[in-house]
Amino acid sequence: MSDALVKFTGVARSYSDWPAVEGIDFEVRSGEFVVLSGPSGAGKTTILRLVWMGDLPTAGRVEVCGCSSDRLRPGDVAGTRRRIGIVFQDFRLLPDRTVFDNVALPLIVSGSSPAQVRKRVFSLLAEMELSHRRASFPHELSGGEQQRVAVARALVAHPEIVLADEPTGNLDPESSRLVVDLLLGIVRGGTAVMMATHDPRQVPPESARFLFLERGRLVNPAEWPEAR
Amino acid sequence: MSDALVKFTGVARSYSDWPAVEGIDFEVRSGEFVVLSGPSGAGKTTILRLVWMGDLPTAGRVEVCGCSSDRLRPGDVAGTRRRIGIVFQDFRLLPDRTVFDNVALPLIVSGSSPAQVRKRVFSLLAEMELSHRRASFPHELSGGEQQRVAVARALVAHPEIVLADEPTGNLDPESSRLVVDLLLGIVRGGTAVMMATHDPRQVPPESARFLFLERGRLVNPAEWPEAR
Amino acid sequence: MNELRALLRETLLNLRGRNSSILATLLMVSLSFVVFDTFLVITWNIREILRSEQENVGIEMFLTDSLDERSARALADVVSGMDGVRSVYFVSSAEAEALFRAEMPERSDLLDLLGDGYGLPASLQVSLQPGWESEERISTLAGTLSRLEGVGDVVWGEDYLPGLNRVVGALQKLDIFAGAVLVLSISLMVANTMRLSVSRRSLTVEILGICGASDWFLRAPFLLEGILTGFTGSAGGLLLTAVASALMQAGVGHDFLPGRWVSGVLLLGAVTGFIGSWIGLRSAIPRPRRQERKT
Amino acid sequence: MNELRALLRETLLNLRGRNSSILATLLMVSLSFVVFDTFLVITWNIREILRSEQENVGIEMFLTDSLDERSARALADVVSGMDGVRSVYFVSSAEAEALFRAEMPERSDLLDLLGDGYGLPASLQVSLQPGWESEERISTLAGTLSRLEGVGDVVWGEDYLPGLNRVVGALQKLDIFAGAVLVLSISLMVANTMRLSVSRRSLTVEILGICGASDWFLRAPFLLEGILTGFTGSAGGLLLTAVASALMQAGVGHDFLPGRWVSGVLLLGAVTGFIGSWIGLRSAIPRPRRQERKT
Ligand SMILES: Nc1ncnc2c1ncn2[C@@H]1O[C@H](COP(=O)(O)OP(=O)(O)OP(=O)(O)O)[C@@H](O)[C@H]1O
Ligand SMILES: Nc1ncnc2c1ncn2[C@@H]1O[C@H](COP(=O)(O)OP(=O)(O)OP(=O)(O)O)[C@@H](O)[C@H]1O
Ligand SMILES: [Mg+2]
Ligand SMILES: [Mg+2]
Repeated sequence: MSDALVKFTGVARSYSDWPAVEGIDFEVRSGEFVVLSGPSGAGKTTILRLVWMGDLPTAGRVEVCGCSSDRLRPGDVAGTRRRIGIVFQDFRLLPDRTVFDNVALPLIVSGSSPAQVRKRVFSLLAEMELSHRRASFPHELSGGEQQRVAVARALVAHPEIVLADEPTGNLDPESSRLVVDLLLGIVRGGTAVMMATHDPRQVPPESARFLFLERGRLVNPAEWPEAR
Repeated sequence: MSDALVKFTGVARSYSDWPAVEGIDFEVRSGEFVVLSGPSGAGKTTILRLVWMGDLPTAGRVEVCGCSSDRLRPGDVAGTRRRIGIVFQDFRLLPDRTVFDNVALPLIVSGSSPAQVRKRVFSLLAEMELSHRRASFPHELSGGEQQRVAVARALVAHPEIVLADEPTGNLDPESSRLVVDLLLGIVRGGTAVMMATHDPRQVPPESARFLFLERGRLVNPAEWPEAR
Repeated sequence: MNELRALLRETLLNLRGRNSSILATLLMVSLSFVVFDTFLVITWNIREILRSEQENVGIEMFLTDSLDERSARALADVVSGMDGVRSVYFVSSAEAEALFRAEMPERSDLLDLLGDGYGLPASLQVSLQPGWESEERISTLAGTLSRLEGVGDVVWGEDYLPGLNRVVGALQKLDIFAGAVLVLSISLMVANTMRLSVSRRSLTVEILGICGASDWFLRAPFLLEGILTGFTGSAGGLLLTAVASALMQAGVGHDFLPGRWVSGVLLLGAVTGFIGSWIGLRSAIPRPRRQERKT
Repeated sequence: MNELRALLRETLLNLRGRNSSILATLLMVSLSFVVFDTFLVITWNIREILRSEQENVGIEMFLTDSLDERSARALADVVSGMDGVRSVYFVSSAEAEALFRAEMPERSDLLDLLGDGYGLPASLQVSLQPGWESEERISTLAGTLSRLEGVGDVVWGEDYLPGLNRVVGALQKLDIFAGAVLVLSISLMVANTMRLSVSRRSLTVEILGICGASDWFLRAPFLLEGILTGFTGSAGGLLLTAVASALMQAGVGHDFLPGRWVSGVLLLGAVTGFIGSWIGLRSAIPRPRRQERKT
């Protein structure tokens, strides 16, 4: 097995015989910032879902943190997800828990002590400029605030890989920069980041590797009409 | 009563004594394109929610289509909403209905015949490039496809006002242009549009009126740092 | 017209794809009603038994030997004209002996010991009009009868009637109490089942409201579903109970419920279903408020 | 340690803010159990009555006048040594007369007519060992007894015992049937109530899974809640039934359930709650699949 954190080998995922993605091969290593870009419906979310094992490939093999989609044992999925932080396009916050509790979920699930949880969550909320909202419920937040909570939840457990699906879709330019800077910071700390976005210009080209998707296939950046 | 479709007079909306918006005065007339802009948490969604009567002001008066927040009679809210089309930041599609059924909702609710419904929905889905997805369920769609379904649902019943909250937040630049062009088209047809966005550059400045929000107050565009 | 069709379509759409949860709800309601129906069947049969038991309550007037059959029959006519008396039946000495042998065969040697010379006394069997079973009224009547010419002992079950009346009274109280508990719990069960299944679909209600659906359009499909569920559930319960009742018939002879009661149970089903969805909708339909929402 | 604390916290968080729906669920489960418990109380009391009734089944051996008391008592000793005989009680002629007067006061004039010369026959009252109530065994025994020296008629309730046995058999069958129906419906009700309330929170399960919660962490809070709900509900039902039973006591004397049955009911509650949440979770816990999900 290679030392890649994520490795796709000839991966395809079809829905009712219609392939959402097809023939995907790539690797992600620690400390890499991979930007997945492409038009709406190209398959960005599908690829991220395959990484966090929300889905299994219909062909090929997905390996994540040493765990392969070919032979999953019970507990593998949960174990892998603890090493991944995920920001969803639709946030997926628990509507009946406060911001604090939502952000603390990954820590609680992996058995951290209450003191550890408090310390880590408070410092991260401060960093995300969400401290004053820590006792609010998701429906009391603006779209952008919800998105920042989702980002905080993804980062809280010091994951080895962070998956972010349009993490800036609901943010004004200033907040977007805040989130991208945060992701760049954790990449420098050795964490791998895969970010799906329809606007690759948000990420400085020198600090990331860009993958372009079109109709479920990876395309050469040169063929990508809007590529810089 | 003026001939404005929407009229805010000294409107404020507080949550636990903390004002989400305050001192809001503005009008929207038929055929106007109003762009609400401002940083995350500024109050854009709150203002739109006041327009569709998802909320009532804690001070001041909101008048929409001749119905005032001061004296609501039973049925007023439903009646007003039938004259409004809404795109939500989080889509709010019915998870257990197909794309076709979701788009048809406003027509069905107001008692259109099945033939009318079919004709209108098919033509709109074609326009939005969603025809091939009409039998899918929302969870089978990509984020951008869901957003386009939400836009189609807002437009289907020929509303007098369309409210759109970040209608391009999950779209690639090309699809975004498609949606904005669609909104511009219906504005030319005499419909009023209020669109909340953190990126006012998406709308050509000559075809819209811009309102800038900061911390719940309307500010002079000159004071708005990112204003063009 | 379009609205009505749309409403029916909504109702169907609400039901579609939830087969297992609809079946679960129906099963639940049906089983609740099986319990209720079983209770009704038992109540109905006990009532019938008690009614016939009370009809048997009567007074036995033993006649002295001095009275011949003719005067005995004349006396019967007098007694049958009295207040509270439904009918009077004359039992001659010979008939009394036959009856005794039939009723208590193991004691019939007693009569043999007596020999032919001694007969059992003749008697008048007095049955009473409904409502005259109370201890007080019977004992007054018995007193009057015992003072008549030619009448010996007057016996009226003073040793078992008070007990029977107490049992009947207690059973009636128990019945009313148990019935009330059951109606209440059935209603609550149906209501809660509907409430849970409405609240699962609060998103649908919210989104329809956003699309401009009137209050009526929001409520009707759920109320209709509630009524249908309650009605179908109670019908299912009746069916199950009827089958069980038929199977039991061989072991314990009994009657099934009369038609009027059956209709009542069906109505109860529909009404509790309606109430249940109404209560469920109360919490599911959002309204704009001036205060923030508590979730 | 942290995990356990986290689990308990999850369970509490699941319960928090849902007071009304928790109360509704508990009420539902309690009321289901009230019905079940009432059935058990009735069953228990009918059983007790039937048991004492069957214990009364016995054989009455009338003795001929030729047998004096001494030989009668010797005969009693012989009989009491026989298979299936529990005890033998000698009733002298005088005692028989006193018993007759006490049992049938309205017929006591018969004895007066007989005069002092004729006495009722003496008898041996034979009571049987448990299990000897069957018609076949009794009639065999009665035949043997009637062939003994100095024995006249042998009477063993041949006219009512078959009836009693048939009623006992039918009641037992009814009881088992009704009990099975009730256990089934209680289980289904509790299971469905839990299922509905788990499926309302499938979002929580999904999101916890995404955050890396183990299967065990996902299930445990719901299973714990199910067990607690079932247990509390059955305890509440027992309490309500006990109160109703105490109130009824004056009208219809009866016993409440014995301790063993009470523990059984509590266990049944916990088990059905557990099964219910288990079934509910089955549909609520998402797994990655190679085929698309059907919603
Ligand atoms: N469960 C599913 N069933 C059927 N089709 C699906 C399913 N999930 C995704 N698809 C289809 O696969 C394609 C890729 O979807 P995906 O969500 O990966 O796109 P995306 O690149 O994330 O787009 P966007 O930028 O709009 O979010 C889409 O056409 C979508 O409709
Ligand atoms: N129900 C509520 N309870 C408490 N606070 C609320 C509620 N709804 C909104 N707020 C607060 O009001 C402020 C304005 O929210 P709003 O959703 O209008 O912002 P927005 O301009 O739409 O931001 P975004 O671009 O991030 O969507 C936010 O700080 C938000 O937290
Ligand atoms: Mg996507
Ligand atoms: Mg907003």
